[in-house]
Amino acid sequence: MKIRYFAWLRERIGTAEEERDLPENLVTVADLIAWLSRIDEGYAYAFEQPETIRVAINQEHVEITQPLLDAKEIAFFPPMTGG
Amino acid sequence: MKIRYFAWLRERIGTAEEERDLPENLVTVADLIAWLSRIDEGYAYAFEQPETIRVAINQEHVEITQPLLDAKEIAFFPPMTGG
Amino acid sequence: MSAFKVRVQEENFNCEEETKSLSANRKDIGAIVSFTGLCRDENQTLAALELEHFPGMAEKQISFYCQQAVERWPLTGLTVIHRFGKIPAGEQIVLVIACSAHRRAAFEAADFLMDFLKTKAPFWKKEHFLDGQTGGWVEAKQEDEEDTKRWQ
Amino acid sequence: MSAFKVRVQEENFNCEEETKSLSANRKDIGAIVSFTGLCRDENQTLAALELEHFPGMAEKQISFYCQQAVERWPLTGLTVIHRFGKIPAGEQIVLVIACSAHRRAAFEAADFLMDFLKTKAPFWKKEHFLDGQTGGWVEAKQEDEEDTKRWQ
Repeated sequence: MKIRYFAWLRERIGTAEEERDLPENLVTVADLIAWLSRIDEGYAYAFEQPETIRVAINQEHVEITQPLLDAKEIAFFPPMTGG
Repeated sequence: MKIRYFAWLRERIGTAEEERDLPENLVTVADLIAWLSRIDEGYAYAFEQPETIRVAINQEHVEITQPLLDAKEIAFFPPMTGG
Repeated sequence: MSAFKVRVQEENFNCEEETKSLSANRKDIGAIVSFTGLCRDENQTLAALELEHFPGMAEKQISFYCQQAVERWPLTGLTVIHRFGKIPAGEQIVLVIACSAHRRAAFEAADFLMDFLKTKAPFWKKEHFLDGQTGGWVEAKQEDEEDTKRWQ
Repeated sequence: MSAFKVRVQEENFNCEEETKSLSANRKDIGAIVSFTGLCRDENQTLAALELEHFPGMAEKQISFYCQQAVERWPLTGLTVIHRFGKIPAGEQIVLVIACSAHRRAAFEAADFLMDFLKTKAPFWKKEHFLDGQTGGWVEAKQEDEEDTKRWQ
């Protein structure tokens, strides 16, 4: 799965995007966040407050409880500050 | 007193402004309207519905019940349609 | 800020120029809201609107409401231009530009001014039709009167 | 109307040109409301904001809210331009232009779009200071979140 990071998530993790094979037991976005957080300190730091993270699957906003299903691309970012 | 008329009041009365000596018994704007309405049919037509007339004394909006006192200039016009 | 610019004029105006004169070389403006009112002709019958105004009182009334706006909202710039005379369909009639650090103040001030220009500025509009006929005077709308009550 | 124009771009924009492209040769527009958002620096410390965005999703999100606006208000024109990249203090970031026969629709549509751009368009702003230091990421404001609830 393609995983993208923006703003301070990108900075903390140290990459803008990556391709990862996910273990089959990851059901929801929250499961993926928990799994990523175990990779290293950068990920743990980026995801330390999951309630501040916004998520988009295939460029659509989703909740953290959303099932991953066969999502092609998931993106993590802080609350948006457009305009 | 200088009396000014705008828009359809001006058209009905046939003049944009005039100077008139007012009889001393005219106390309020309403008295002046009643007095003007007796001059001729144009004035009567212009003032036939006093509730639709707006009034300014010395360029300030006033109510029809306002005393004339020593007003230098009074203006009559329809509801405004600026903007 | 307590300054604002009010112009009542026959000639057309340029929104871009007016905006630049408010915002050039400044960094304290976060939001610029501009309102342009045009001479509208939906039925393809109108040639022009003739705007009659009360010179002197028009400037005074507009300035009065500008003063209210700058006291009510933290504005960093405010310009109001209102034209008079014969204005062909499609042309500009009125311009309000409100600048502020924050968007809400700029939106509200421009909105407020337009409501009061509609009902309190001494202008009257007469219709001139394409067939050469002169129409009536545009009537004041109750809806516009209601809109001004939003600001009480 | 169901058409609108959305652009997400690095280069600057010209409000006057965009307005003309919506209103030239038309007589059915009575009101044009334009909102310009600028890179603001009140403390004289900011050199620029660096706007990061999510390409593709940014256009999709803005278009989604434009579609909501044209369904909700009788608009005769709508343009939204949002810049990304490094934008020096005092420069333009975002433009919304809403045209309608009536002023209320134009004001509300522009106001609505700005509220949703603030909270739903995938852009993030990083501060670059005059002393060469990089600041933090601008935090989302609860106030902006509240503003979006006005439209429910």
